[in-house]
Amino acid sequence: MSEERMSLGKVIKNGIITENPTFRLVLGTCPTLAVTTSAINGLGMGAAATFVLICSNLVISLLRNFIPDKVRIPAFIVVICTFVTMVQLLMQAFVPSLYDALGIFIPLIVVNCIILARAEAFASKNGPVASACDGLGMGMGFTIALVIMGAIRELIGNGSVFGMNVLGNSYEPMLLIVLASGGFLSYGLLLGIFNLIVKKSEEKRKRKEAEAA
Amino acid sequence: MTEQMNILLFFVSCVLTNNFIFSRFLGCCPFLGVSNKVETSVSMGLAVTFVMALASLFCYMIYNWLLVPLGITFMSTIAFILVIAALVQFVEMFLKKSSPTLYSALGIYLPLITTNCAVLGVATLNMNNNYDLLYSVLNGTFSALGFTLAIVLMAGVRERLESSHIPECMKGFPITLVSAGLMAVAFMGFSGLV
Amino acid sequence: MLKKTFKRGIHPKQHRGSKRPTQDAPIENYVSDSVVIHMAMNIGTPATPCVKKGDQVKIGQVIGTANGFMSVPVHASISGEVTAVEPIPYLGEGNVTAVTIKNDFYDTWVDDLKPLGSVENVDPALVIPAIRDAGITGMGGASFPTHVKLTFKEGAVCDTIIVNGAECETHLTADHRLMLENSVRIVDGLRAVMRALNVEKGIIAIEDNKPDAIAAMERAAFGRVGVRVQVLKAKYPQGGEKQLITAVTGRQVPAGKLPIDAHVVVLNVGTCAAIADAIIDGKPLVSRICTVTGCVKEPKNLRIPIGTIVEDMIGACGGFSEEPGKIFFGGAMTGIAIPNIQTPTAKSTNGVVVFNEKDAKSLDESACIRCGRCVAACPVGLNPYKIKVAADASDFAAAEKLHVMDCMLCGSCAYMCPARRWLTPSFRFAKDKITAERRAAARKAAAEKGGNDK
Amino acid sequence: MNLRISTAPHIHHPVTTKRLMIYVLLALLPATGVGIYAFGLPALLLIAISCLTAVLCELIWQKAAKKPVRISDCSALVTGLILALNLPANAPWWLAVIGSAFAILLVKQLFGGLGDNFLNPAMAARAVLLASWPVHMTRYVAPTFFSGVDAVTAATPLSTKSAELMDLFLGTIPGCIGEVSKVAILVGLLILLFTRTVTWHIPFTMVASVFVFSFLFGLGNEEEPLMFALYSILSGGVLFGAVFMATDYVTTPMTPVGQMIYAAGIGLIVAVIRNFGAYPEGVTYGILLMNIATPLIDRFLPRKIYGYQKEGKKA
Repeated sequence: MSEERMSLGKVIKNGIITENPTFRLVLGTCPTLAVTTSAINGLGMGAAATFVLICSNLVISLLRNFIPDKVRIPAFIVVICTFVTMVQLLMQAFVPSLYDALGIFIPLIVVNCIILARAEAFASKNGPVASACDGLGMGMGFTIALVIMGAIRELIGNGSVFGMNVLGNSYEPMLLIVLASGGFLSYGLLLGIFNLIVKKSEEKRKRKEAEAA
Repeated sequence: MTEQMNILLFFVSCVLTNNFIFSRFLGCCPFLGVSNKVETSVSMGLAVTFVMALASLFCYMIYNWLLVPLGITFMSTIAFILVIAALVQFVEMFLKKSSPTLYSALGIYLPLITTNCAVLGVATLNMNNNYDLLYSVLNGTFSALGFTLAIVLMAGVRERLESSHIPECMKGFPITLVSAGLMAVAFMGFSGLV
Repeated sequence: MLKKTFKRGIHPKQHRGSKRPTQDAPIENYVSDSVVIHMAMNIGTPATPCVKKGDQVKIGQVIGTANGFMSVPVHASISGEVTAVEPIPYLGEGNVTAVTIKNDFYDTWVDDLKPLGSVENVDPALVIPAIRDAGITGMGGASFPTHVKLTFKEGAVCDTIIVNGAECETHLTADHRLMLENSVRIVDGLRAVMRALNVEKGIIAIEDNKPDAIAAMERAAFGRVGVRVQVLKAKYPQGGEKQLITAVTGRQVPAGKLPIDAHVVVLNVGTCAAIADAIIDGKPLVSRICTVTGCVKEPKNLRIPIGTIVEDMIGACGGFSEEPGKIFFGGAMTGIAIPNIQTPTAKSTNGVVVFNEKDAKSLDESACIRCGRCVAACPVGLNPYKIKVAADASDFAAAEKLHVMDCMLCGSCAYMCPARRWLTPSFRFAKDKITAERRAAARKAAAEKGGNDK
Repeated sequence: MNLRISTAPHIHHPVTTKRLMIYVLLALLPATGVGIYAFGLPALLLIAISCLTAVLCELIWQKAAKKPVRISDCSALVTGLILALNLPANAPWWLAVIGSAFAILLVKQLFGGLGDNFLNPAMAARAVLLASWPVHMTRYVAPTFFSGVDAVTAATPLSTKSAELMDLFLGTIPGCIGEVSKVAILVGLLILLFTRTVTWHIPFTMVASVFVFSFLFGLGNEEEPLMFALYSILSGGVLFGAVFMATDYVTTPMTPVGQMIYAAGIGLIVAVIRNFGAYPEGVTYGILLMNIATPLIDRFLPRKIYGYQKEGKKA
């Protein structure tokens, strides 16, 4: 995967669609399940993770030639941890309500496998610009997935999206969806639907190719 | 009587009512990843229990006896993750030397535990809830037992699902997540026990 | 008397009805125009034919010689001319050589029959060779050479001989009628074996659904040394060797071992009668009793020369009463379906059952609903539903771990299954596969060992 | 002549999956009848809607997934009916629709259809409804037909207690549609036992277990622990659950011993939830939780296999 051949746009697109961390790679499941009770929470979590991803990818890429291979993982963790602590302090100061809502899952961004996985798989092998773009793409993919899930769960479980009442007052929300079990259920179903769409589109493409040939 | 009773209630709370997986979403990655066979899930559960008990202990000590006096509690996340990483390394080395059988059973899971958010999660929870030393360790142990219960039950269910005629697009993670969701519904029955 | 039985098992509903047409029908002798006698009558090596086309043979004449220890000779069952010696396809076992004899209806026996006298006076050392020379194999269906069964390895102890009169299979009444009409001969055969093996206990086991047979056998056993009748509760598969041993003695045959490891030998009632014939009259095994039932006009118990073809037997019973859909040898639980009515009978054919189209309809498998009926039925104590899952996935190693090799293919689980899963066929397939793999592995090991020796 | 070749056995027990389901429906009939009698038209409508949705969902799924359509095996009908009988009579119609659809689509068909679901569909759906719309699911009405009887009951404390038990037994108390009359449920149990659809193991062990644990928990807290235990097994959904829901083949252990462990577990959980938990009733959760444990029970319960026992003893 050389820098020159892979255009930056493609790197970003890769993170959002082809290798969507939530729906394709199924990484970082804990925050996905825990914070998507509303669209705004999903957005907040996604933004925080994106920030950490971009920064840690950038720094790790810059440092990639200085870090000895043996202590690579602990070094990555320290870098990630630094940015997580920064995010934590920033959010505590500027968006305390969101900070409270996300709670323990902000510090837990450290052990979110997406970030370490990108550091290991991409940033440690590519240049700073590409790495930052990868972080942006992955972060956006993660954020979009969280917002979609958050919106769906909020809609069904609360009748609203981004806090705005959508379904009217006569709608009796399905509380379960915003509870713990609803997280698992909606994630599983969304994954299944995503797989189904991918499979169908691949079948279509193959059929088209077959027709063309 | 009351102290024992409190500990019993605390146990019920950690294992059943506030199960790490089914109500707190901590440790989902290994829960989803290492739950296809009952044997491996038991090993994973034991390894996590071991590490979480020790991590609770050490993180408590680091936080209360080092970070708090120095006034650098904002460093807690970094401190905890380093403690956990070191701990896992030590446990691995120690097991390798002292008990090869246990090591061969748990060995491959130990490195995974570093990034298990349940471990960092329990340390952070202990800190946030201001548990004392005893309750920190108990919280670590009992929560890990709850995790073990969840992962072993899940493994049993998944072994059964292997022979089921699940639609193609639902195989793997999706059906596991749906199963976990339904199991979480069942675990809601325990709410309000404590 | 205390009625004994084994654990689990089933009560096929047909237990009550299927035997009714023939259970009161006395044995009739029937001789057909010709017979086809194939050489693979016993488990083990087939016999080698020793007659050729055009030869004149008499009843009891050896037409196939035994091939080693695991083999018994085959005798002509009628007198007449040999019209063919050729391979025929037989019940999915590939081709086997068969001798066709055209009946001259003189019913002449060979001249050199050697009766050994009364079973109580015969020299015990002569009994087992006589059994071998008479070509006797297990008549209950397994066709295991009887002399092999009675020859133990060094150090084996036998303290009980059980005569299997359970006849737990559906439809069949051949053993039942034999016990009624030939009870003394059965006891004679048992006594001969008891004396040959120096065993003091002989038990005739009969299910309680045949009270007349129990009475007849008790009369016949009266005053005979060491012989008694044991009544069993009717249940399937009580006639299975291992189940019978457990029911009668309470012992279990260790897995993968033979009944002798539980110090028991089990003989079918028909086998006992054949042994008595061989000792007292010197006659080899040339005929047997066979129940012909199902969709035939007059269901009967026929005494037939071995090798009689099915078509003739159906004719003797007045022909089909309905368009046949399936015909099988043996009872409905374990019977082997035959491809056409030209199929000849063998020494082990204890019944020919004709099913109409409706009963023969093959059943669609539906999903397992995990009702547990198979588990409750399995006399071995297996988990049939689990084995089925493994077998369906072609995971034979897993099936082996679930003890599929201990399955005896009695069909109880498949009988009970409300989803009509093909349990027994899958298990049969898995067992065959595993046996083949084991053989291949053994051959490979032997070859390597041979290579190393050189 | 065309002879079929097939392997043994050539005969089968007349009971098929479909017939078993019909036996269950038959056994549910008395409870359904009493429910409709007691609660009137709303109950009838709810039952009809629930059954119809269940069957329709099964049909639609099987058509959409291009699977053989097997609605004639009646299993969806059983699920729909059991779910309806577990609803309060005045529950809104859409509750039955969502519940039935959830049970059939998500709990049953998503896992592969009949036999592949690891949770009892009706129970899982009920738990989901209870978590989502707790108000609708716990607002019980008193049976309209029997309301006159209540007024006549005598007043002395002891007779009130016994009258309460009698009310519970006959079904003159508020509750879900199907679980009010214990007499009807016991008739259903007799039908199930008589047709050998179920064995005694699960229903009896479960009721006994609830009785024993309620008695034990009642020892310290209740004046009359025995009365309390008796009250426990007659109130709520214990009997209905023990007879119709805990006995669902698909989600219960295969061996009698396993079934008894399973049923005893349900009893314990029911008693714990009722006495210490937030929910007044624990039957649904007890059954679901033991459903989850079923694969482990089946897996770890040793089987005595013929020919191995003696060796084991020696070793």
